[in-house]
Amino acid sequence: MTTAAPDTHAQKPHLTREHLLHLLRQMIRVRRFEERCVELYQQEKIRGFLHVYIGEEAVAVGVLETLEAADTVVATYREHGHAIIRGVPMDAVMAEMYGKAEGCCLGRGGSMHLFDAGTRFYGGNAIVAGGLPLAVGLALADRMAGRHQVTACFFGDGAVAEGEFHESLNLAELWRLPVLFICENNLYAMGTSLERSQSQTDIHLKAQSYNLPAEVVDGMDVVAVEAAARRAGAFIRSGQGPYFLECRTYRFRAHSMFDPQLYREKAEVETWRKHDPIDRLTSWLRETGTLHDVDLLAIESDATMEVDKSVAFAEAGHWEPLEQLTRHVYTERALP
Amino acid sequence: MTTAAPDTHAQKPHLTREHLLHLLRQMIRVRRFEERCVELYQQEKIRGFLHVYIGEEAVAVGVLETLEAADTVVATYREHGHAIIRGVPMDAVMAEMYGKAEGCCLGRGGSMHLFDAGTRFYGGNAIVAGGLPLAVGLALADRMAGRHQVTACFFGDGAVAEGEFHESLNLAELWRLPVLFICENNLYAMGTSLERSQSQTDIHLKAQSYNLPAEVVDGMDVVAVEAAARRAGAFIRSGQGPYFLECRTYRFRAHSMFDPQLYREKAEVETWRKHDPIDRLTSWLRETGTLHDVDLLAIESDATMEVDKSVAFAEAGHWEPLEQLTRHVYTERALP
Amino acid sequence: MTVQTAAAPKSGVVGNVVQTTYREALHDAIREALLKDQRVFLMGEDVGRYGGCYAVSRGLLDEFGPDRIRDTPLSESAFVGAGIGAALGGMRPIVEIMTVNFSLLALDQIVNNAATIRHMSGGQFNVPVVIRIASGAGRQLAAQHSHSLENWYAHVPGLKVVAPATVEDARYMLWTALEDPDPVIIFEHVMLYNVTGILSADGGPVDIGKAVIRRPGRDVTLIAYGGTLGKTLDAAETLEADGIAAEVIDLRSLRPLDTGTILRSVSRTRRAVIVDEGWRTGSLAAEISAIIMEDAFWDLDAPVSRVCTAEVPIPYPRHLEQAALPQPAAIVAAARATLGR
Amino acid sequence: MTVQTAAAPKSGVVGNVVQTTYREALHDAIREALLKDQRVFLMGEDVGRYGGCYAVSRGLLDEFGPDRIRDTPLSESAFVGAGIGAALGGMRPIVEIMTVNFSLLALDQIVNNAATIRHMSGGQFNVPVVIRIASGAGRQLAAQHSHSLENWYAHVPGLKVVAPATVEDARYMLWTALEDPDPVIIFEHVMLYNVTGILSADGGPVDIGKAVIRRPGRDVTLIAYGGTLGKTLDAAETLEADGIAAEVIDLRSLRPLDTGTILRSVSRTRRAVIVDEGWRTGSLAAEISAIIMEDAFWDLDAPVSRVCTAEVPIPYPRHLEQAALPQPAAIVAAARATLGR
Ligand SMILES: Cc1ncc(C[n+]2csc(CCOP(=O)(O)OP(=O)(O)O)c2C)c(N)n1
Ligand SMILES: Cc1ncc(C[n+]2csc(CCOP(=O)(O)OP(=O)(O)O)c2C)c(N)n1
Ligand SMILES: [Mg+2]
Ligand SMILES: [Mg+2]
Repeated sequence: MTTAAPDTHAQKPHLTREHLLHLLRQMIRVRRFEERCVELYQQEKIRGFLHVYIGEEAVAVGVLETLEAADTVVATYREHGHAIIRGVPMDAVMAEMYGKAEGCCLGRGGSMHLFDAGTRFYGGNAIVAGGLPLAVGLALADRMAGRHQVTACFFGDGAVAEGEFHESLNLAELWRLPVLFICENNLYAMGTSLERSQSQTDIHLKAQSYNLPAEVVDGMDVVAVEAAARRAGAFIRSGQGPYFLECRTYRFRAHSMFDPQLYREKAEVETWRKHDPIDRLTSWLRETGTLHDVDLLAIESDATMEVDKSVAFAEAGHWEPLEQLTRHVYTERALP
Repeated sequence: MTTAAPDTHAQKPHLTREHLLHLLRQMIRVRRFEERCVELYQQEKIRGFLHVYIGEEAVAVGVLETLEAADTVVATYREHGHAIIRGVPMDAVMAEMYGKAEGCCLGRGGSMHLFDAGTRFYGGNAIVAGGLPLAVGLALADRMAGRHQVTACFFGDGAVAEGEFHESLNLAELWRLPVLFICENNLYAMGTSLERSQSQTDIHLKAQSYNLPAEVVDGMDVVAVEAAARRAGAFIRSGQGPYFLECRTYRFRAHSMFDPQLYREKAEVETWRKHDPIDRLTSWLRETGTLHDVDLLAIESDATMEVDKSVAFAEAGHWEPLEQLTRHVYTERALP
Repeated sequence: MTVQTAAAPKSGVVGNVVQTTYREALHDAIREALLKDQRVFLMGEDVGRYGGCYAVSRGLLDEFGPDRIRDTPLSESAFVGAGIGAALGGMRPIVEIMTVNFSLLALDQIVNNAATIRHMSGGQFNVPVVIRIASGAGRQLAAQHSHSLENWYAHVPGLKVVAPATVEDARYMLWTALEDPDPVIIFEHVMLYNVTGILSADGGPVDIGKAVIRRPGRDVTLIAYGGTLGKTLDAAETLEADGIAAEVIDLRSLRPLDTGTILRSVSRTRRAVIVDEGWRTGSLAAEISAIIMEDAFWDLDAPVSRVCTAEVPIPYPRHLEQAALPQPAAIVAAARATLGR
Repeated sequence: MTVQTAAAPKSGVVGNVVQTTYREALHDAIREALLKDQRVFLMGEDVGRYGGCYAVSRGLLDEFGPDRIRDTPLSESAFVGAGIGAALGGMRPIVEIMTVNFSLLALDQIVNNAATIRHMSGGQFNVPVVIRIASGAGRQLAAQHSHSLENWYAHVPGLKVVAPATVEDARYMLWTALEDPDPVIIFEHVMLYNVTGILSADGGPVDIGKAVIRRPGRDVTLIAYGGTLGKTLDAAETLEADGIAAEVIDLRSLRPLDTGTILRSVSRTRRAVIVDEGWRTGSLAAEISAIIMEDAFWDLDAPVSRVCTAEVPIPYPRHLEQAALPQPAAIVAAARATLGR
């Protein structure tokens, strides 16, 4: 059941030139940021686990484009893109990758745990599927408080096998909570391909078994993702309950910096690279004469400058003093 | 998808008079046993939680009738009937209810934890849905050892909401393991009705979303249950993987001895009582002239005698000595 | 057994007293919170129509409706996680987990999310959720329904853990817990629900971080909490008959531990026995023994000893169950042993 | 850091030695088990095609095929439960849980089933499953991937828990664990995988129930296990330079604890420091301190002390992470303090 929500204006993406260039710019910002992160990892400036989103940017960009300021985001450990697109300043994200006190979490979280109160960005979660119950609860709070907001919850295809996925989808639909579930189906959970992890590989069909509207989208097409997210958002905001998007995508890089990628063929990766969401939008915009070399040059140089600046910011940042080690475990209360 | 397995002889219940009377006898044995348990609970001979199966006997009797000695059973805390029908001696079950050393688990388990190695009865599990992963593993062991056996796993409608249900169904179908899942859908999980616990109340549809064959059966009709279980068994034994039966049934009594039943109407209970599986089979057999008063009298008096004998056995049993308190935590190994 | 409720540290106690049960005290506390603060709601399995597994919330559904008395499916991970999420979203959820064994299904949410989000976010987000968990043995519920895992929770930075042992604490700890900006776990021992006690009808919120001396004494310090407090007071009475004046400390807060109260008492009595229904190895009692070792070693006249549960999954038959659990006789014997009698 | 492998108690050690890593030692142990016993199989997330999250099982899929090197979906509860079920069904599964934090999702199966079935069934069924869990901090993986919850598992009757700290134990504990009729949890500290050590190439199965003295000494007993053994040996060397002869005990088995070895050593040295990467409150170190309190109190010349992890979810930046963890300098200081220096 691919429930088509009523075709109101709000749901139509605004395919103006300006908007399309904006989408492109957003994807490129994330791409350049993460490419730099990989370099910085090799230089040992960034440590721990680093999971990049390269190849999947259209999903976060398309979905987050449709959110409002009062909406909520819950993401995974592969969430740099989500944070940046949601509006967390790139400087603060990069400083967090370094573990500096200027980071969006004072450096305490690192790559897998980006949080930002200002943009209602509730993490960053390194437990696969661990964010789903949180998203259900955040949406429950909105519902009980009478706020008509969306909680957008991102997770991977691997998360679908977890019990928390099942329990959360059921609860969200049972209580008709305003959650937008976005499955970033990149066909692999680390080295485990979808057909080795799911008896039903069409994830949106699985979602439909909870009775919620679910559809599959080409996750390499940012415009398609945005359109689907608008449909979903309209449905959710109208109070009808949760909505599920399966975005078919692919990660071009290794799962993390430790992954030798023994489990997939180079050729498969190459095939998917042909669907690079950035190239695809770029070509289309060029073909339609919407994008000119100078536009792209400007976008690219802006992105590079922004990334450079974030690196400089992170480099200039300082380490939290050791004396503060045990802070932020409990709320420090002002004496009454 | 209600997959109809090929209609071989093995799948047809043998509707001989003898067989039908046998089914009736089995249901009556369980009923009388549990009615006595309720009395014994009131006399404080049985303690802890006591969950009776009164009203649901057709499910266990119909399914277990189709199993072979080498098959495996995994059940819940509402499992007296399953144990008795599977062949655990009623004496040993009653002694276990008393907590006596002559019980099938030396009295250590009690009502919720009946186990029996001789009949491959792997419990008795007081964690809702906790038996499902075990059943998957037992079936995996059979598969890996090349044994073509069935693991029958019973659980309630409440268990369907648990993550362990989801993970287990997926794993069983993904690996095509020989598990027979039997959902005893009695419409309530304690005081929570199905529509307040599931966004999709047709449980077999939910099961189908894992791609395994699933069907719904009238769980108050022992013959229908047996027929369905035979179809399921044939499918599983042919190596095609798991099978799911949703048996629609009803518990006539409270959830446990502590339950004031605030959550359902007396009228609802009365309506369901009209479908009592024992009365139903009895009437049908009478109508077709298969059952005469003397037969029923014999069955009833045999059952009463067996129950009486089990009570006498339990009463005569002894308490395990206190010195043995910490036994059976680890395997005691003979010195080499 | 009637647990005497000595004065718990709290503000604004005046006026008349009533006799009540631990169950009613919890009920009244939840009801008061629901009345006081619109952000408060109760969520868990069978809290509504069934009236609560231990009948604590009976009647509340009628008064507050299904939105605020929220029956959940059997999905411990999701509804506890949803409680954490709702707390992040500005609500003040009271989440009930029927029995501590089932909380194992929700531990990922509690340990990996509730306890860490404040820290991981560099202090941006806090999680004001209250989780009520029934625990303990004594009802012959056997190996899968009788655990005491308070010590596991008390191990985790980011959580606070309390164990009301008296009707007073059952009545007044909840509100303090709800006012706490961080996650608070409340352990209710299943044998306490029917216990009666005296309650000041107009008590105010209590301090949940402090231990309290339920019975003063000078010869030996007996340290207990939750379900073992009553047995420990019984033991103290037996000891008194023998001329041994035992001081009884009710820990009340299991994380943070009120080490000051413990150490001051032990430094006076020079002897201690810790009574804990957890299995002995790795018990909370071990932590308290280690703390006394570290900070009051030179004051001790005898080794600190522990009375804990035998290392066996709780057996069903009453005689074995009772033999597995800490009992007054064992407490008395341990206390005597510290005095060489 | 190269951990010296002093003689572990085992049978049949003869012949030549090889240099190897902890990772290779584990790999070889698994491979040997798969070759020896057809009932053995390895199951877990990414153990096959990916080669294991920490590359322990790389190559095994090619050799043994997908039936015996079994990649699972992300379903910790189901695949751990399936391991328990398969063990009940006669197999000898080795289940791998990538990181101890994820084991929270499987705790219901481990605690409510694996640890209890033998008891609940009155001894009819036993559960010969082996569960390997990576644990510990040091790789800057932050608050959700750095726990040390060995003490939780060590609390549970029905489980056995071991922590190989040397390549020798990594190589030879597995087979003993597989021969054990009861569930055995093996903790592998993530910082050990790359550690190299010397191994007797033809060692036999080791006794997994015994602690071992990795370094003899007479002045103070340092007690460690798993990831803290190396740091403790480093501390002992520093102490030696100052003329303090520290005895270092490697617990090896966390449940049951080899209290005999601990008590004999402490009775000789009269001082003890316990080093444990768990958070201090409710740590395994607390249990050991309590045991020494109970059984060697009169032999002590100073209070037993603990060097544990600070009470904070592990922070990401290296300097804070390292500050949170037990370090040789803190061990040295604690040991000195017991000697009043
Ligand atoms: C509960 C849990 N189990 C295992 C892991 C280890 N792990 C981290 S990411 C990952 C793969 C997740 O795949 P998917 O959900 O598809 O997301 P993707 O990485 O493809 O974006 C695994 C197994 C984890 N973090 N949490
Ligand atoms: C994990 C878990 N959560 C809660 C409980 C408490 N409990 C015991 S039985 C039950 C209801 C189960 O309902 P269902 O699965 O439909 O089985 P039924 O009792 O109807 O046969 C509940 C909530 C439990 N035993 N285990
Ligand atoms: Mg994926
Ligand atoms: Mg039911």
